Amino acid sequence: YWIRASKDGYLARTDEADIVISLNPDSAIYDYASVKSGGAFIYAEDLKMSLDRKDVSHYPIPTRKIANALETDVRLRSYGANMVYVGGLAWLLGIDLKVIESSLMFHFNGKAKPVQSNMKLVTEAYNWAAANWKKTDPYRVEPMDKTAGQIMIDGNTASALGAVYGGVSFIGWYPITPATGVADGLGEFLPKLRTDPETGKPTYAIVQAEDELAALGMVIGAGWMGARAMTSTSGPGISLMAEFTGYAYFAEIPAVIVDVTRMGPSTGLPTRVSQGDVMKAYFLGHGDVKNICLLPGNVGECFEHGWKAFDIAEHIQTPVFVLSDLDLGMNNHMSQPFAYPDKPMDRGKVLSADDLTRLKGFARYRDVDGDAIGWRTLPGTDHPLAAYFTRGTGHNERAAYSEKSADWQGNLDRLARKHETARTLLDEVAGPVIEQVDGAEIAIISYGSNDFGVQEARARLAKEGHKISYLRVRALPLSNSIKDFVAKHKRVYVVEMNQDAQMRALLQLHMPDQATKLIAANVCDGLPLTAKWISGKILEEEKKA
Amino acid sequence: YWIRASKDGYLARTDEADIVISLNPDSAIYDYASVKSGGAFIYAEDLKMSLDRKDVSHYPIPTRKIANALETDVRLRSYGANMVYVGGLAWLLGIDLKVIESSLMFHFNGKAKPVQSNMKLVTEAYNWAAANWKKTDPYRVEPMDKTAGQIMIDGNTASALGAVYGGVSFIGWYPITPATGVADGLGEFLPKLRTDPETGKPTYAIVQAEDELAALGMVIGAGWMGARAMTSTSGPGISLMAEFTGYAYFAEIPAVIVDVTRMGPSTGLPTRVSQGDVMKAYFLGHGDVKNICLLPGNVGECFEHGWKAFDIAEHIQTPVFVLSDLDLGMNNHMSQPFAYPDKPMDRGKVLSADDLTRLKGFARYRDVDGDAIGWRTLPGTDHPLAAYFTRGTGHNERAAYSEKSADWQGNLDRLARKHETARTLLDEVAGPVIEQVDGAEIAIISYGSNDFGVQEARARLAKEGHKISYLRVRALPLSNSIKDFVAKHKRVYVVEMNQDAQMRALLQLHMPDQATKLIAANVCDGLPLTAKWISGKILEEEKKA
Amino acid sequence: MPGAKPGAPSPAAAAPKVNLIGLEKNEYRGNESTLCNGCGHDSISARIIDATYELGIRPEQTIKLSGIGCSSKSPAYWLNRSHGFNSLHGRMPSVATGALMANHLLNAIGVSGDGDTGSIGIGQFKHILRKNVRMVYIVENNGVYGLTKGQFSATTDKGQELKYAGHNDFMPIDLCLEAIASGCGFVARGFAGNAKQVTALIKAALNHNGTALLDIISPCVTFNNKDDSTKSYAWGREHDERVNDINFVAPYDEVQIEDFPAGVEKEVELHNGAKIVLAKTDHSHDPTDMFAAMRLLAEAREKQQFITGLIYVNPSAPNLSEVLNLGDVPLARLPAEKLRPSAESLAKLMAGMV
Amino acid sequence: MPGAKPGAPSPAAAAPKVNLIGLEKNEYRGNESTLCNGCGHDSISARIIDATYELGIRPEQTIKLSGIGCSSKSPAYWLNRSHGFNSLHGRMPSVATGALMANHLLNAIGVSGDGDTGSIGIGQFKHILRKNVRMVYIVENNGVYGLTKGQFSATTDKGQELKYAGHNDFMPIDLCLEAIASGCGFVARGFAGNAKQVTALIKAALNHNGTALLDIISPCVTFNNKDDSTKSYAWGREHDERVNDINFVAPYDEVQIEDFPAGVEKEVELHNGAKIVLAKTDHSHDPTDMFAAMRLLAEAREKQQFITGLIYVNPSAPNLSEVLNLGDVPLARLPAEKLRPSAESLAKLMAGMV
Ligand SMILES: Cc1ncc(C[n+]2csc(CCOP(=O)(O)OP(=O)(O)O)c2C)c(N)n1
Ligand SMILES: Cc1ncc(C[n+]2csc(CCOP(=O)(O)OP(=O)(O)O)c2C)c(N)n1
Ligand code: SF4
Ligand code: SF4
Ligand SMILES: [Mg+2]
Ligand SMILES: [Mg+2]
Repeated sequence: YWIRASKDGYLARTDEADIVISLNPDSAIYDYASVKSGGAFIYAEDLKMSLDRKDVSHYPIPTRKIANALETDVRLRSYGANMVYVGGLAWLLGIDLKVIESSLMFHFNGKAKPVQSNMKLVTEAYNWAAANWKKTDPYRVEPMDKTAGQIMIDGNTASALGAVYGGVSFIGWYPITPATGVADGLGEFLPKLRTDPETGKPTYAIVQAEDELAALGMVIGAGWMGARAMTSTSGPGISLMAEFTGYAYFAEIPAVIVDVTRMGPSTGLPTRVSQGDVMKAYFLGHGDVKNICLLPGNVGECFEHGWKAFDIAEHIQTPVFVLSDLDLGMNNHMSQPFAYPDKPMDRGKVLSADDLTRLKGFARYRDVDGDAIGWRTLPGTDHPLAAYFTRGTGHNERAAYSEKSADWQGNLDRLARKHETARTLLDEVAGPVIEQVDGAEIAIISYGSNDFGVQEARARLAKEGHKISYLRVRALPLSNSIKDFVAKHKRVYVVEMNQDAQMRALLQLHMPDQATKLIAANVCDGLPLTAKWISGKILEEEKKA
Repeated sequence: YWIRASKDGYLARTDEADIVISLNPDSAIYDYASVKSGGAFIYAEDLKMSLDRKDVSHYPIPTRKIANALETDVRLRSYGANMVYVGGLAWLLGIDLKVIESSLMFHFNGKAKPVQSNMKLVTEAYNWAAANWKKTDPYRVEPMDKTAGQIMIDGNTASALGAVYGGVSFIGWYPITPATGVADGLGEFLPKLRTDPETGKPTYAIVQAEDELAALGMVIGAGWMGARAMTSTSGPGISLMAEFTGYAYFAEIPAVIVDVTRMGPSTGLPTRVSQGDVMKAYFLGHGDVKNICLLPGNVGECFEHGWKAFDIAEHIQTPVFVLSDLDLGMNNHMSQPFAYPDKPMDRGKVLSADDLTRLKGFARYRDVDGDAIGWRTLPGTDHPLAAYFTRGTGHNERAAYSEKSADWQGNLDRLARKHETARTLLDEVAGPVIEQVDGAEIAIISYGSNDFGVQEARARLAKEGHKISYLRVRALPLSNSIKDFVAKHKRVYVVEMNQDAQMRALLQLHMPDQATKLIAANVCDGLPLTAKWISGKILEEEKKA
Repeated sequence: MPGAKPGAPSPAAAAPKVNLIGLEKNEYRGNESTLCNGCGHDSISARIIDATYELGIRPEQTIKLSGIGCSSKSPAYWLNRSHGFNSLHGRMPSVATGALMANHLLNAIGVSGDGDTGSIGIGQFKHILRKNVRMVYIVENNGVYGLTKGQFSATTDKGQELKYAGHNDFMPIDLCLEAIASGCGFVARGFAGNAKQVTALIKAALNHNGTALLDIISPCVTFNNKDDSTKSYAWGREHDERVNDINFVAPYDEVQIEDFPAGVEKEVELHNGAKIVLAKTDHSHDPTDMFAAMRLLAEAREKQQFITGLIYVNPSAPNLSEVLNLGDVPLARLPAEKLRPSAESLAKLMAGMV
Repeated sequence: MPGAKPGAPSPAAAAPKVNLIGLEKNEYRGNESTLCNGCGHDSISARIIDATYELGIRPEQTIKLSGIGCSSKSPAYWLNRSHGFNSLHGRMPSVATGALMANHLLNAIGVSGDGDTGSIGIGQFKHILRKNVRMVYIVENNGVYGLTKGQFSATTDKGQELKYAGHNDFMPIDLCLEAIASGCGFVARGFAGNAKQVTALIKAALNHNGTALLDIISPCVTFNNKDDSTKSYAWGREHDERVNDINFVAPYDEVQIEDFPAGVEKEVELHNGAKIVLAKTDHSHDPTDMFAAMRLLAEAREKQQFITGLIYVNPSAPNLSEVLNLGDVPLARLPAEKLRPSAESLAKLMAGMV
């Protein structure tokens, strides 16, 4: 477990650690090696291994002794050990014990008893360290206002909260690491925030499905009925949702699918991060299917995309993927408090019984408004002309089965125009974040949680005098403004965490005339990108240029 | 149902018909309209509709009367009607009744009774036509030697036969139009050709699975065990096979998947053709997966790829898709008799018990030969060191679970190199078919059954003085020779039957530096491409150029 | 009556020109069927029209769902005024679950086939029964894959020969037995050719407060009508052994009652006060006895016998929307202010996370 | 003995240093388990080692398969000399089917979980049983999703509370009942804590000529070990109501017999001449009576009771490789000349198509 503390506010993973606390003897050797030169290594005094690094400060502590002495409940002793390290670290870095007490207060939301018993351990260890350690490392922490008013939260919880404020009312899901936290978050917040005060009844339904096929099937059924419905999953679930995704795309049914990406192919590494689904989700489903994808880059956007996804899905009448990732989703990140939705809900084009009386009927798939989006009716609408027959087979404008070439081609052409409507809409609600640097010949395009590493890498490179513009993609289909951005630069590095440079491929297809400008800067080793790797990669490529 | 007869041997669909026989009153109006000017329309004399075209020869015939008079069995009367038209057509085109009798003989494989009763009808109708019709159209047929020695067969049967001669021994499948014919063909030929003469036992097993997930799961289990295993399916099945495909790619297990492409997205049009799966099959599976695909262009290649697919799958240790299509698969086509496999079976890298003794063990995923393909052992190999643990999770060279970044990245890098090994192998066994025309500025790249239309279109255009080279892709990953071909031309039209110009996209990713040369010439209306459309499309684009 | 197109007159055509809610029978019809003449599925479509018309079901408050197959095409042939959802092969149950949680006040009629439910769909079938979603689930069971032209399904008789598929070596699964094992509270079997019984079963099913399974033997005249098939008309007529005669009594609809056969013994009350009256035959079967029901089915399967009627009923189990404690306003109809919590609530949450 | 790592000594450790085929017990072990201390799955792994060692199973002629889950990880902890296939979540049955048709002479032990088999995998589970593929199918049933940290599975008790998942409102599915409904010919239930019984059941299962289902209650000490859970050790010990004591008698292996308990009543002969001897308890259950078995299970489920032992057995049904009439050489081992027909045969075919 890594914590990044930087007075400049960088949040990316680093390749080496300043201070390492060795909790698990099995991995102690690796932990020891990961301490950067000049760093500190804290460990249990009975740890058996050679500790011969001269460039590291060593801080042994009798963890077990202290813990077992104070912690009577055996099952809790391992937790006790953690508290011992907290105490030691507090002394080492000069953290006021009051600060620790208050954060324990928050952790055990106010329960006095556990706070006390834990503080006993912390204090004991603090005193022991004070008595026995000699500080030889340079590190200390100071309270700073930089993070004042900021919140700590993981992306899965943020995604769940976003959905709650997006008015989600049906969740069909199936457990899978690292996405389970999204459903857990919904299960935690919906009862609190979405129980109807008047009736005391829930304004939502959560159903754990038997698998991912069923989960998305339920979501599509609910979306068809007019509820805001979502599911959350990861790689293997995405594969299993391929058939239903194509159905929802073709029958034009809103659905939200949060994919907390883990390392694939196949079962891959459920506890490691990657961005290996970005092209796969975009093209998911046999035949000519292209799906909208949102690409949150931080927990704030996990929340924001959490509610926006429903507006987009209902407006465009299609499935919307939100591609979070394991690092963003499962780890805690610091963020400005989330902003309340700045727009009322967009429920899309839905005809009421009165509309139908006025219009004397409707054609489900007719482009009456020129945006290629048809009007739909919800089942249960009390009008003899409300009904239509939803199907995954070829259909005409009135949703009747048709094998006529003109009907088929016409329908696909409209869907293509609808994709353009989506492109425009996404420019407004999730357009690229562009930092154009004057006189910059080179640029970075990236997306998702790579932002942490890219930000820091650009700062490093800027220090070394490299001018580098930056565009962060936040949605698929890709914005046309990206073409202009690329046009302004000679070489554009597409930074991503996958093996096949999937975003680079999508960008090349988006601008064939600039395809050769787009240089892949991708790695796929299961770990979040570090500033060191990104800047190194770019400098290496620049030498070739 | 369309039949193309051309003395130049063209086989593509045409937009208009020379002679139309109206069988189904419901569609009579369309049938009538589809007769080309100067053509002929044959119909039942009691057909109720206005037949006022002056540019068409009309041939009414008392179908029902003749049929019912002779055909006593009510259930067979509708068949009887068909025979009446055969008789009439025979007179009209001057076909010798003996020819018809012999083909009936073939159809009812030699059963005298049905042949007689059918010939009664044919003759009766022939005579009636002779007595009542006056020939006003130009058409006649003559026996020619052009097709001498050629066979008539549909692509699904050809694919099945290919698999039989490829030594397929396990089939796990699930019914779906238009792929069912492949399994039917296997069910017909395997008992005849693959029953062990010594034991009288089958050398194969066919299992109808409960769905496509299970079908591919069975195939992978059998392939892992060392049997040549295959399945056949179409669009929806491809979506359902996504997860297992990724597994087989990552665990490196041979499998053959015949996708007889129909019109998607979703359930789409099960009875219409498309090439909408080509990019989808190549990228099938979440994460960084890329699959080998074969693209037969005629029934001869359906047979050829039918057996080669197994050599490739076992050599590369990966799933191999054979992308046939509805037109190729379900309709009868003329072809040279199939050539017997010119190579012995390639069973790939398999270690025996003796090998293991000699080598003192092995590492399943180690690249010992520099081609990135590891050696495998088959379950049941009698050696204490034979076993390894197959998994879809991250693994090291010895197939043990590993979360180490180096193991993961190293494995994916090897898989990428293996993909290059496949590219080279495919160049040998299914390389592109190139017709380089001297001085040609423009070229066509196409694949699959489009070949019929492209051939004819090129002939037309050549007549009009257009020099056009032609490259037919026969496999993915794409051959590097395609880059050279494109380099030799100014504009290259990628002709295909789908909405998103999927092959064009794959080609652009294959050669970013030439991406803008590749012009999409795609249509997606469910019908096979006609020479008229292709040449029209190219001329239209050329005007813009 | 086999082969009758849904439009054609039916035994209940004697009913008044308009029904309880003032609709004519025409308003319950659908498009003209495109199935083969004589297909059992068309008879069932006609019975669905009869039952919904006679019960005075409101078409606009009813949804129809299906999977993929000839059977699954049939919802286009009835209730044109109801929204329809022709889903994916074997996946109707999940779509129905989501749809009916989003609006739990609607009636739902799902139609599937033996392949759609017994082969690819057995998982979703078992799990929707376990969740007990309130709907009528009709399996139009012909023991064959009709739409794909005659392969074996999971309900094909052991030993059966089919023109293309050859010889079937596997025991058929019994969808009614499967339903009971999964805790389904309304399990019945019918024969498409028996109009009176099928109509009565559909009516009763429409009033069940959970998933009601109707396994209706529905001969495929094109690919599976050999007389030795238990799914053929011939077999059906000869071997139709009714375990009970069922009459449905809607509380608000006395006029529609046909008078009871002699010797009424069992009356089952449904959640809404409606009653099913069962007149036992000599088979004397108690449909509230789960073990009796299982035994009846298991024995029948061994003997390749053909049992019709209401086989098991348990009206008491709560359905999924009750388990989820859903309110009077369907989720799909909640106004924005019920869906999006206040800005204050968010501010408070954020403060707690600082 | 709960928590025992597979390596640890077991009740049968008294057996001779080498077994019938001259292998030591070590040669049946696997990697060190990475599961939680006390996980029931580890006890079952130890029992698999005991049973295969005592029977003298040849590891190289055995394959081990699994889906995804903590349970499905366990094949790495035994029989390191057997090929293993850790497949996809819920899909082990299809892989096993293909593998065992490609080589029907091998022994196969499949391990799955209640989520892997009862939720996502119920369809493949039902269909492999129907096809009757010769293998031992062990469900390590803890009534929870262990690997994903404690969600409800389809076998979770109704009304059970779990730390994260909350309250379960659904009836558990009974995998033994499901197996019987699907025609499985060997259906048994065990409790991971009962070493003697589990070992005996595995031995018997290994000799069954079709799919043998072992539903073994295997407590998850981390996410589902509340004493009120029927899948907990506490419950298991108190409520373990054995329907019969089972002893397996390998025909070639008399030495291994433990002497029979008094009052032997039923002897079931397996295809290979091996016998299972059943000593009835007061429950007096006849495992060859399908209806008795179904009733026993249905009643037990109602009462949330806990029945262990051999519940149903029918050794006679042919397995899939027999139905497919496979020969003595496995398909995977046929030489090229058996696989590719002659050039003449093709020429003849082509001539016929001209
Ligand atoms: C995923 C998928 N696989 C296969 C098919 C092809 N298919 C369509 S209907 C059908 C079976 C229909 O049989 P059944 O459910 O019994 O319906 P019936 O036609 O007999 O009424 C199949 C296999 C499909 N549409 N989708
Ligand atoms: C397609 C897919 N969906 C979800 C998951 C995540 N997952 C892994 S194991 C598991 C459930 C395991 O439960 P069970 O089968 O009971 O095994 P246990 O861990 O309890 O032994 C799930 C949902 C997955 N690996 N693949
Ligand atoms: S094929 Fe069979 S099931 Fe399909 S419509 Fe015809 S009769 Fe009915
Ligand atoms: S979580 Fe439960 S099932 Fe998984 S290893 Fe731990 S105790 Fe066993
Ligand atoms: Mg059927
Ligand atoms: Mg479990």
